[in-house]
Amino acid sequence: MSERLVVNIGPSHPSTHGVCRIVVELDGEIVTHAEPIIGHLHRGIEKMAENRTYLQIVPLTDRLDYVGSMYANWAYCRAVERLAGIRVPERAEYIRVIVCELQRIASHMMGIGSAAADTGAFTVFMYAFEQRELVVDLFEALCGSRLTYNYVRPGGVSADLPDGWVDRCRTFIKGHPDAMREIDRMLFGNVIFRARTKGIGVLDAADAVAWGASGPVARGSGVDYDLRRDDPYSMYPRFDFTVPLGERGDSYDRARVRLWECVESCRIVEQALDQLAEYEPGVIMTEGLPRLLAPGRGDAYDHIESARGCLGVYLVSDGGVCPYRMKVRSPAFSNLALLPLLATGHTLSDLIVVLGSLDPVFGEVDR
Amino acid sequence: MRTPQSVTDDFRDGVAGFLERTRSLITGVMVTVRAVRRGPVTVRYPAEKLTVSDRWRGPLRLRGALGADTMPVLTGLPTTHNETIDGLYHAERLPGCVGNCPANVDARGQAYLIADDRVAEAYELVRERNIMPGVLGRICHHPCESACRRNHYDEPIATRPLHRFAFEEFQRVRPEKLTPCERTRQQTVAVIGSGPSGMAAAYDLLRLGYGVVMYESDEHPGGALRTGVPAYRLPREVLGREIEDIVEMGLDLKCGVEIGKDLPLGKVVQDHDAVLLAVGLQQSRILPLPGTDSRGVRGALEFLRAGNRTGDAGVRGKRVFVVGGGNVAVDVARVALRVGASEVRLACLEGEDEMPCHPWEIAEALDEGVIATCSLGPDSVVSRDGAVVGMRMRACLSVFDETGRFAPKMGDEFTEFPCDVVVFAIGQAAKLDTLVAGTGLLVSGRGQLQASGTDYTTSVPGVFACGEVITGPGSAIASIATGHEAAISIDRYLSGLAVDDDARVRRPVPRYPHYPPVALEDVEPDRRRRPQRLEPPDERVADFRPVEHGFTRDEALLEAGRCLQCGSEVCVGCTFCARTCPDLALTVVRDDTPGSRCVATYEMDLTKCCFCGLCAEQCPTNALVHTGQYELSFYHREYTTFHVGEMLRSGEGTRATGRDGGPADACAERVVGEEAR
Amino acid sequence: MSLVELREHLCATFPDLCPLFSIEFGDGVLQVGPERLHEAMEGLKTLGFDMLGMVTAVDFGEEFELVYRLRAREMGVAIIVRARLPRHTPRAASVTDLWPAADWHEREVYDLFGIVFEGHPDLRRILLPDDWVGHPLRKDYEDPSIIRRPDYR
Amino acid sequence: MSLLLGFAYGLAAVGLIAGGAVIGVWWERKVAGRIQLRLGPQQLGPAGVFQMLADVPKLLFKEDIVPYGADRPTFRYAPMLVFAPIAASVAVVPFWAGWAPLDSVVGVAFFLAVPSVAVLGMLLSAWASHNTLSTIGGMRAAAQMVSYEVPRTLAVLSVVVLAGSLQPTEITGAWRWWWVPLTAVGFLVYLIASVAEMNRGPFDLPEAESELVAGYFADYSGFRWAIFMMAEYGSMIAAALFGTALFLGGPAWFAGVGGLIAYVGVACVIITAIMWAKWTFPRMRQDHLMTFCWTVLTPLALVQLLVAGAVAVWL
Repeated sequence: MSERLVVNIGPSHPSTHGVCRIVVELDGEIVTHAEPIIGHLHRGIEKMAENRTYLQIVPLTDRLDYVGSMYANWAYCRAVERLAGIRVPERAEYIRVIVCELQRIASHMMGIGSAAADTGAFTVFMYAFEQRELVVDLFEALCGSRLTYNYVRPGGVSADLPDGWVDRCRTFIKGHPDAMREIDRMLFGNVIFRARTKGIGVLDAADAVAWGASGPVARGSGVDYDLRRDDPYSMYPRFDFTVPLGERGDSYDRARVRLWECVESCRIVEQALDQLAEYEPGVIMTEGLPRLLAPGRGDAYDHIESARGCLGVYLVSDGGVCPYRMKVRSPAFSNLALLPLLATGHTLSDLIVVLGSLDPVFGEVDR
Repeated sequence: MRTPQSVTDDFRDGVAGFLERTRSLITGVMVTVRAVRRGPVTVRYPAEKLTVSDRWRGPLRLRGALGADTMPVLTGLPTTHNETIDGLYHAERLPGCVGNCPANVDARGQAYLIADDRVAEAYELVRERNIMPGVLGRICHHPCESACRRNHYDEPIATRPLHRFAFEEFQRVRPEKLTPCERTRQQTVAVIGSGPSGMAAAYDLLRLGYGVVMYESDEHPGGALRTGVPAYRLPREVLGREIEDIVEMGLDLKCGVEIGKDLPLGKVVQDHDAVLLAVGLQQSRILPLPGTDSRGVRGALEFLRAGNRTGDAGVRGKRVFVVGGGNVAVDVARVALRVGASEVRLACLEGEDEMPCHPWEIAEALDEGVIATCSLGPDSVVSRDGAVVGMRMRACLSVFDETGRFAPKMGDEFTEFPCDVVVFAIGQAAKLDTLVAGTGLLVSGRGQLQASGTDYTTSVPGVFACGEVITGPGSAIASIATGHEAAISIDRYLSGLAVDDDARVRRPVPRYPHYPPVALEDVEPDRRRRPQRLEPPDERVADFRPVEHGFTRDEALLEAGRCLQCGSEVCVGCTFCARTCPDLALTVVRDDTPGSRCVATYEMDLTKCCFCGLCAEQCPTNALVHTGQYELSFYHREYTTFHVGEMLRSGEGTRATGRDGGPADACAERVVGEEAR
Repeated sequence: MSLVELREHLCATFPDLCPLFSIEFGDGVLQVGPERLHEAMEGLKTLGFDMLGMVTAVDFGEEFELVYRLRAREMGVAIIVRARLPRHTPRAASVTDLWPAADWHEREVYDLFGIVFEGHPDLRRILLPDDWVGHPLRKDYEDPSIIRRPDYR
Repeated sequence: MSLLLGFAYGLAAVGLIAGGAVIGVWWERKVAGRIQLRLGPQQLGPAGVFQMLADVPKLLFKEDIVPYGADRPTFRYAPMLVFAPIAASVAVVPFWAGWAPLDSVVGVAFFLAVPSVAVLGMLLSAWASHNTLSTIGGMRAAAQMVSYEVPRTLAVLSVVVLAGSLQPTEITGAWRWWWVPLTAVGFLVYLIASVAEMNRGPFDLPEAESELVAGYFADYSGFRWAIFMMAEYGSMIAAALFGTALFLGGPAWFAGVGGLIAYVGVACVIITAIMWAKWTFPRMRQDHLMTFCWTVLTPLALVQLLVAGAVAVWL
């Protein structure tokens, strides 16, 4: 029996994807126990929301998953719309789908890129970030912000697509799959990367379901579950897309599912842009919404498939202009809970790879 | 590129696998080599700079602030006014009140000037478009208020009572006599009819330098304002004062001359360079129902004329039944109460919530004791011995069909209301036959003058027409608007220009959102609209005293100060940005002292700002805008709080280094500037 | 499967849970007492609700309301389970034995509301430091650093 | 006299390594930048060449932080122990045909043995930092450097066998062009093992930035940190120069200055290739690294040695 070494990874560490602290117990280089200590980024967003009007919460939701702000915007707005009984114009729904699929690309680029950087392939990180930049440029043209968009609003979206945006978007989704192929060959085909990720942090399908994993983490384990298809919301029933799945549930599958989801997102965006052309520009907001929403008493839960999985928002209203309680069901929180299960028995280097393949965003984990 | 069924992918076994593994390394090098050959995608910083989108949410700035910048006022000759409005509309700077007013009265400028205690200037500004602010300040149906941006926040600005206040203040400070307009043109124009549209055209033509002669068949000028509008809404001295002002400006008013009877129209056309027919609608329409020939069946206009002129319409102690649900019907009902009717009942086709009259009118009428019965259509007048004894009504199921056209669907239920007088207030028609006799003017089979609804020309060159004779029954301000347009037509005609060509700018007709009602119970009282004080209903029905009291001076100044100055791009310190800010990063305080109104404090704490842009999005004046600045650097933390002066910086360039704005206090700056002068 | 079918299915399998089931805002809702919570959750798991989406709570003054959201992937339906706990004894049975996913979620509810889950293997604070005093999402939580939005509209 | 000369040589070696590191860092940033679709340094001077001139004073003036709980003397002087052997190893590089600063008869053994002392410095600095991550990094460094000594030595031995001498000047003198195809595998093994020796990607496990932050020198700052960087670049320069001389004949191509320029030029190409590999491949894992060393590189080096030995005997 050798002496155990307790290593404290984080809260400020290059590979914790934010501020997470992982207390790792090592036997040599083998992890015998890993415990994520979260909450370093806990800003009390749920408490703050109780003190803000429904519109003022939208910028707060930007700060939940700051890699995929559009998702939190949308999930929150869906909950508000369900609570207040607001019908959203179809054009706005299409725009939401488009921006959220672009956001999926942007977010997965971060996920793949940081998974690559975790294994030392920093160049792939930059290639992925180039693609993310292109998406972020599109978002900047759309809503004037590159990270915290504050774009999806209860009742619609805050601004219509600017002139020429559709063409720019088409150019991007045309070139994106090629860039993905390049990353696929350079990273996922690389012998070192495969050796680093294959068979590391295997999550079987039963565990994935029992632990409430969702998104690419669950799909990497072969759990064929995607809210876009299985609990269809918004305009998703009108699109044709496949849900890529992994077989083994190791870090490689989890990371590569993201890559193919980006390609699928391109397909969805393309279809959405085609269908959007039939709608009259400018109708992006429900007419006649009061400045201060005050839904009646009640509660509502709604969720969407974010880049990280099932992102739900639960709202309770007491009839006032501020929600009585807001709860964010964050996929990253549930997924991160798997880390001790997945990392135990692997080396310290693998722990980082497993964490990278779970792709947590701590703004969302800690809220 | 097809998505595979499964993303799991392995090297092969054995030698093939070894080759694949080796190849994967070479592939990696190939990719990087290709990347190097592709070249960098980043910018070479000093030479190439980032371009930000025009929706960029950078640090904010104010385009202008109350006290530091002057507020735009929409003034000018009648011929250029449309261009001003159109320019503002295309720049998306047209305030809702101005855009929704048919005559584009500058309600925004009025509110600014009144709040600044420059009431006489405000009156003169309003008079340019709304030629009789005192009159319209009492009777206008104020479309400005329904498009008022303030509806979005709490309640609209009381623009109409402010007109009235401006008039009353002007009467206190006015000169004895107004200076007549300078006559610069030789031509003269005859205006037939002294109603609002004729007056508006005459006023504009006088300002343009023409000689104007106005013929009025009645002894007193004013047209429908005098005969139709009851005195409890419009005291006659106000109307007289306003018309006198226009006469003082040079109008040659000839009352008691009925064109067609006393003077043939052909003679008038000969004597003047142009003639404008602004004769209005003089006849009430009466439905061809059984029993309408009985004694006691009256038309609304005749009834109102009698009631307004003599204070007695012959219904003292009688039960009056008013058919119709429009404003005229409500006027008839309320006049009937005042001239002594024992019971007044009003019946209309529409349901209670869709009555065509203005809601405030019917509310006041109901307060006074008028009985409104809705969803009933007239069936027949019940008469005995040639005199009315009742009105038989039929239930009305729906008024409009699916496409929104007027097509009442009647039910089978009948109700009979006993009454002594039935007044039909269902519409008016023009009386043109004596007027047009002996001229080339064409009148359609239905008795309507053939005229253009956009150019106000008739079938005879040099003869124009405006007002309700063209548009049909409408509001006073809409008639005034046609008067302005007709004046432009006449001016173009007399200047030898084509009446209608591309150079003529039309007034844009923007559409405004329907503002949902705002929950007012938690709104601070000082933010709300000043209430109108009314005479108690049971006292005011006894005579024709004015119902509304109007604003006191303090009330008016405060009410005008509520105006958001939409589209002016000058911050008025309305505080709605501070209220919208989720991070409480904004502090806005306004100094409301008349004469030195200013945004006393506008502080933006950038350490709190999350750049969500909600403040700029809802800024009613568009004064608060994002800059394209994306580099922020300060030498001191305290500099991250921007004061008014800093907020008024240019916003050019990419940096906001240190302090590059003006003095912190806009008020102070102005005071210093004045002292220096 | 629609919610009506779910109700039939539920009533057929567990007749005693049937009167507790209702449909609100397009969600199936099961309102149970705290003492029967674990039993009901176990029943729902055997019905096919294999995913525990979230566990949270709402402070309603005198009572806390625990809210669970379960999803049955095969059936394609979701259900919200609510249980009201008295404020003076906020205790409920843990469901970590049924869904390991409840582990962190219950820790979070314990952390922010102070609701004790009996049977939880490792009930500690999760988001807040271990030495934090109070449970911030309770409505009576006071902290001088909280800046209240002025009550303007 | 020889003491003075030795002192001058020492200064020159430090100058060479320091200057090489400054240029190397700039060049690496340019190479990495271009690979990653970036420009790299661009603000100071043409193509940012003066960037490093600005960085050196910055590093000199940075606060020299000694972490709480560190073993102060060891922490302070361990960087010297890393740098000195690597600087010393440059002494036996045959810059000129028939001339090396220290033309020792056991020059090859000197070159292979002396830099290995650096591993002690790494272990000491790791231990002295009082930091678990550093300690793990130090242990990794020790395991890795000790293991990769073996294939590296074996690979060099093939050339030694061919030349029949341990003196680098003699080896370059005996060099024939057909050695290049004959010892190609050996050269590859030498390069890979050297990259592992100098802890560069894809073998940068001891300093694995994403796992161990910076490994054994995670707690160093300012100029002590710069010494580690100089050691890394120095070892890269020395390995490239020495490898070029032994395997490719280096200074033996041309006489005079032309020979030196060609020699240094080829060494620069090899340095660039090493940099390129770092920015192209992911990092390996510790156990994979060891497996690679013992099951791939060592047998390959042995085979190479056998072939070279057979040829030498046949000759």
